[in-house]
Amino acid sequence: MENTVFTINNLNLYYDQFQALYGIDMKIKRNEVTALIGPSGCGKSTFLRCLNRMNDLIEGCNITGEVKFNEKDVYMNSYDVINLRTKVGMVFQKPNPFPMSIYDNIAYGPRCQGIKDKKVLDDIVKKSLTKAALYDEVQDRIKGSAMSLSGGQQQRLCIARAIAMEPEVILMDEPTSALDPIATLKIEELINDLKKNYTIIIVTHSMQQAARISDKTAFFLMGVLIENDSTNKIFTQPKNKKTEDYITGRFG
Amino acid sequence: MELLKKNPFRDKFNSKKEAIDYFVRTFFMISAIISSSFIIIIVVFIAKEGIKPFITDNNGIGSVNLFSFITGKVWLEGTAFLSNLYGVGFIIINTLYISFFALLISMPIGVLTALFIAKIAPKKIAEFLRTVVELLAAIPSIVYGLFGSGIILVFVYNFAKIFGIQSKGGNSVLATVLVLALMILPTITALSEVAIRSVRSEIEHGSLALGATKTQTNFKIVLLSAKSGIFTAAILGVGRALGEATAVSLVAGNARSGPSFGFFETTSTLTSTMLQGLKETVGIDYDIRFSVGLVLMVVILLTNLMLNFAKKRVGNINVK
Amino acid sequence: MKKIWLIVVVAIILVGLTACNSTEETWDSSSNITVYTRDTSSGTRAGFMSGIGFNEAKEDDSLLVNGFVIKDNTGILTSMEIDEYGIGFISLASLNNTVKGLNYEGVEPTIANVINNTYGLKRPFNYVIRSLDDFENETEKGITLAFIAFLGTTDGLDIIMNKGAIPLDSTQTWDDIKNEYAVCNQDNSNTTIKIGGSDSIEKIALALTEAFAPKCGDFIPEHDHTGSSDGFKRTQGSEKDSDNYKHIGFASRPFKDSEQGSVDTQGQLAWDAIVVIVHLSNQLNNVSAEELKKIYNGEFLIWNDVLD
Amino acid sequence: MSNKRIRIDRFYQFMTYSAASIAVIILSMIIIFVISNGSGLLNFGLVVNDYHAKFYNGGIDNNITFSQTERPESLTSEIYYSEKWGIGLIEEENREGNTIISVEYIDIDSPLRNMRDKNNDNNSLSLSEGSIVSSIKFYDKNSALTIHGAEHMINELDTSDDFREIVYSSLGGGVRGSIITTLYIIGLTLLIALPIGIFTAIYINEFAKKNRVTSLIRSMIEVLTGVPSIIFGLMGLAVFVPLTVKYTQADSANLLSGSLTLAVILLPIIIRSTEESLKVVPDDFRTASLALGANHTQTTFKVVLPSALPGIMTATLLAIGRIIGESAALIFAIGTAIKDDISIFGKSTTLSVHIWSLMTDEPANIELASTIAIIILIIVLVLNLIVKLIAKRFTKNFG
Repeated sequence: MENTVFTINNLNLYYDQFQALYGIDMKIKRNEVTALIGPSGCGKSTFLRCLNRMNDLIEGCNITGEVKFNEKDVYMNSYDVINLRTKVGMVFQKPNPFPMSIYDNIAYGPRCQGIKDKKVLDDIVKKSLTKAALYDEVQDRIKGSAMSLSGGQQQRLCIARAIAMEPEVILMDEPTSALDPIATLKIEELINDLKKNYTIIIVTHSMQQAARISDKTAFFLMGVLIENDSTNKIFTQPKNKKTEDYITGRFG
Repeated sequence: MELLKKNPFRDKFNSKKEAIDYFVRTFFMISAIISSSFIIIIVVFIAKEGIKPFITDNNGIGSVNLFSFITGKVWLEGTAFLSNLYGVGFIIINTLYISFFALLISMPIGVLTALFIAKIAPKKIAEFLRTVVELLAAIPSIVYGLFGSGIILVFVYNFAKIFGIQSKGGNSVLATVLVLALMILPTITALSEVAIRSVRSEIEHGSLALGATKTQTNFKIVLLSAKSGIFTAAILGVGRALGEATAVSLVAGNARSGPSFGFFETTSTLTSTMLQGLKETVGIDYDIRFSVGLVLMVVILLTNLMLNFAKKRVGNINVK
Repeated sequence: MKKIWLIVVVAIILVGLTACNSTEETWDSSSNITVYTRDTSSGTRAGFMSGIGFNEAKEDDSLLVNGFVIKDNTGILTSMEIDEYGIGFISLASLNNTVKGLNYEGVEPTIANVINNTYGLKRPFNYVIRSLDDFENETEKGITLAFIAFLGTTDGLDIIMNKGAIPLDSTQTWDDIKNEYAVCNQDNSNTTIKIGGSDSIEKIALALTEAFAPKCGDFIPEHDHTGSSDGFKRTQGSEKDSDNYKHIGFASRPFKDSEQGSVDTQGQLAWDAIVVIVHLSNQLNNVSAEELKKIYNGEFLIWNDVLD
Repeated sequence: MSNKRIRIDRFYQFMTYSAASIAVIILSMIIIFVISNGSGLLNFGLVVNDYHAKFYNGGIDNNITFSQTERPESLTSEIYYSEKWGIGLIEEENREGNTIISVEYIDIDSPLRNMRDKNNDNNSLSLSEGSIVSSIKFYDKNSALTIHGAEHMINELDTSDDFREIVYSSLGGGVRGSIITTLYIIGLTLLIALPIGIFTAIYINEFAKKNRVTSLIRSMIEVLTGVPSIIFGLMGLAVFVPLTVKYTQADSANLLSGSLTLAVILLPIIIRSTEESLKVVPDDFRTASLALGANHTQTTFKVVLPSALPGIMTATLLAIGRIIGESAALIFAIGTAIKDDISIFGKSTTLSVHIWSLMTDEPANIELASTIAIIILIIVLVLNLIVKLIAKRFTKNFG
């Protein structure tokens, strides 16, 4: 299997007149955790949303350049965006479980794909919940409302929901920013577990978090990719002055 | 919201802000009490008039038997002003039957139209449709009645003919259902649209990110998340259907016995019965119409309770 | 749920298609008669039922044939445009060429025939005023009395006739008697006279007051017509001192026993003829009281019963 | 995407589109119905004219000079002309759909230009073009009436040398009074119902504890939604009419009592929609505001309320619709007296009660009723645009 999942070439993104991303070139490797860091408004979330074309939903959003997923440009006209999103899952900043049962939340994605067999679904739900380290906590109320879970549980449910689709990549947009430290820790442990099987791209505000969980780190500033290297390098010997300023806390 | 709770009954306020808070809250509470007290005034007023036929001897005619009134299959056995043999059992069933079908037609059309306006249509078309719906909400019910007797009756009459049925000039359950469905459509659409529009976009994005199509998201997630508001729309819609009189009396045929289940039979509703001749009658024949009003209030109350119960169930427990 | 939606959508489309295809058929005399009537509180109904000798059914629906339809005046008229096999009755003033008005006992329903008393199906239009002691002041009383007198003059009759009702007979003109009503020579533009009662008479009453106001010091007529029963109720009955009291009330039916005031406060101003109507394609041209009674009580169920 | 999924997707899409188009089709059918019935009568005069026609009674003296003017060429063949009196009459239809005879031409020398006012000896009257002649009364023969037609009236005039009285009037049937009343009532009712309704919604949603009393209040308001309007009307008659008579200068049912009644009808609608939109405002906003030291009141007015504005706007629009469309309640709470001079403390009718009274006539005037329905639609449309414009301003200010 090819080792590079995403190849981004000269990606520019505009909201109407405003340019949010400038000529991004980047490669993302399989089964690695890539952290995207940078100050607020630097374009890291926008960049993340380019990878599963969630920016399509924003009016007036224009994109030039290439985003190749498994060697195919996802912005080609003929590209099946629905298929892309099943292969590239996403977890959002705020836990956003659907107002239905835990079971239905997880079965939602597979059902949308047309899977109806109860046994298959049961299996998927159990597997996903186990992978998301949630099964033990919720197994006795799996038919209960997802809204009754705690924030951390909800976020893990959202991860389980994404896993249920058996994606290759999971995009995480500041998944722990709305959670307390204990819940955050659990998610981080989970991410460490998951990277064996999945490629994870995570946007985070916390440099400690990036340092703890990621293999690669990319630093964004004002819509420009300043530096992209292994996490160790970025945090110990950054090549760029701006990166150094940022990680040493001189701004941002 | 628990954060906001504070004890209002303190001996003195710690600051001016708290004092203002206290007074504003009291003022708002008074508003709420005023709003809710009207139902008491109405119930007392209707009950006072409506109970009369059952507890007085109605100037020698004799008191109306409550049980046979509630279960009766004929509106009035005998001569008005001289008989006490009133019955509304069949009218209650007719009313519920008609309202159910009106809702059955209106809900899907209204909700889907609301979905179209809120999520699918381009902005300009959405704005246009919204205005159309608001306009229709303002058309007096008598004009709907006019439309009903001018267009829907003809349509139902010819429609029945296709099946070889000779309907009563179109005056029928079907015509009434159609007119009511039309009348509650704007209400349902407008309120559902508000509910759908206020579904958080994160939830929608969550669904899209899972590889659901836009349509799947709209049907499985958006409608589901808006269900509380949609139920509210249904409750208001049913309320209007149950309470509508003028238009109904123009197309129902005002059957005096029943119940009528056939789609081409004439029928009658509680309101149309109540309104019929209200201004022309005196004595028991006048008072009994308030008893009908009382029955109507009870029916509406029970329907509301049922729908609210359903709404709570739907709101709490998993639904597919 | 989804399936129900689908069914509804398909049904509506189907219905829409089929409605376009319906064709006019010839009139079939073996069809059932659909009976239309006003409700029991209607003056027209009372006039009709007593006219055809079916007095018991004036206020009793349970004597009528099964499956009758209750509608108002306009409703019956428009229904008879649609329903080929219906029969109903309306006020002569409402008759137009969209329906067929039947001869009654061989007499054509025209104003002339009502006036010469050959057309028998009719009802009275009555008025009632407050008891003479109940007026708040002399001006109101004077104008009210003058108005009642005006109703009986040829000038009043002309207006009644213009509005399609059938006036009583008179030879006096307003000019002949106006000197008896001195109140009309003063300026009455601050006096409001409240008029109510039957809404069938509203148009006539409105025309009468509009024409009479300039003749009587430009008093202000306030019309609030809510039904025949309110005619008596709000002038001499239970609501005569309420906020809705009236100076003059009208009733489109005879006053009931419970609605009798003193003689000088009540009277008739006109007749209204009642016409039996059917669909234009109906073969029937003439109908008798007896036949009508049999139609309405259910002895005649199909049109052949009447035609034979 | 699999073919099956695409098919299912298409099916759902089709349903949405067809539902929306069905809604649009039936709704536009109603509008087309109203317009096709009523557009014939729609003109500027209808909107500005009085409802009540002004009547005149003209008489002539014995020694008059007749006009004896030849028929002017300009008169079309439908006009009946009398050389002797110099007058041309035509049959037209008035707003009630009845035939009327109106003066199409009157000669400068016509004796009818200089008549005695029978109601005021000091006055003289001049018949003018556009007046409606309802009858001409003679001394020695039957009166010539509208129902006999214009030709008959001219013939009768030609064969007479004098007459006792000519009754003519302005064209009545205008709806100016009803339009003004409607606007008054909309204003008054919103003034009463909006604050109470919005405050109640805020109280229930923001201030009240979640206890039995609150849920009782809520369900009491909910039940109010189902009460048929005719019962509201009867309540208005029993409660608000005596109340307003006692404390204001009104002497019977009046606009104020009607507005109060309507306000009660609107309360549940306003409360419901406002509540729905309050629920949508995220709790974070409230907490954030409170955390900044704002008190509960400030939070409510500065943060919660502006976010709920769109919902309140929908509520207002629905409310306006309901006010304009309501007739059953108002028939009892104000009455059906159609007036030209409007006072808050007097009776008069809104447009929909005007329609109601046209429809209960025998025969009913469907055409004019539809015309008024068009006027209602136009008013609603204009108010709709105004409210939306105001709301836009508001949301801009609040960002």
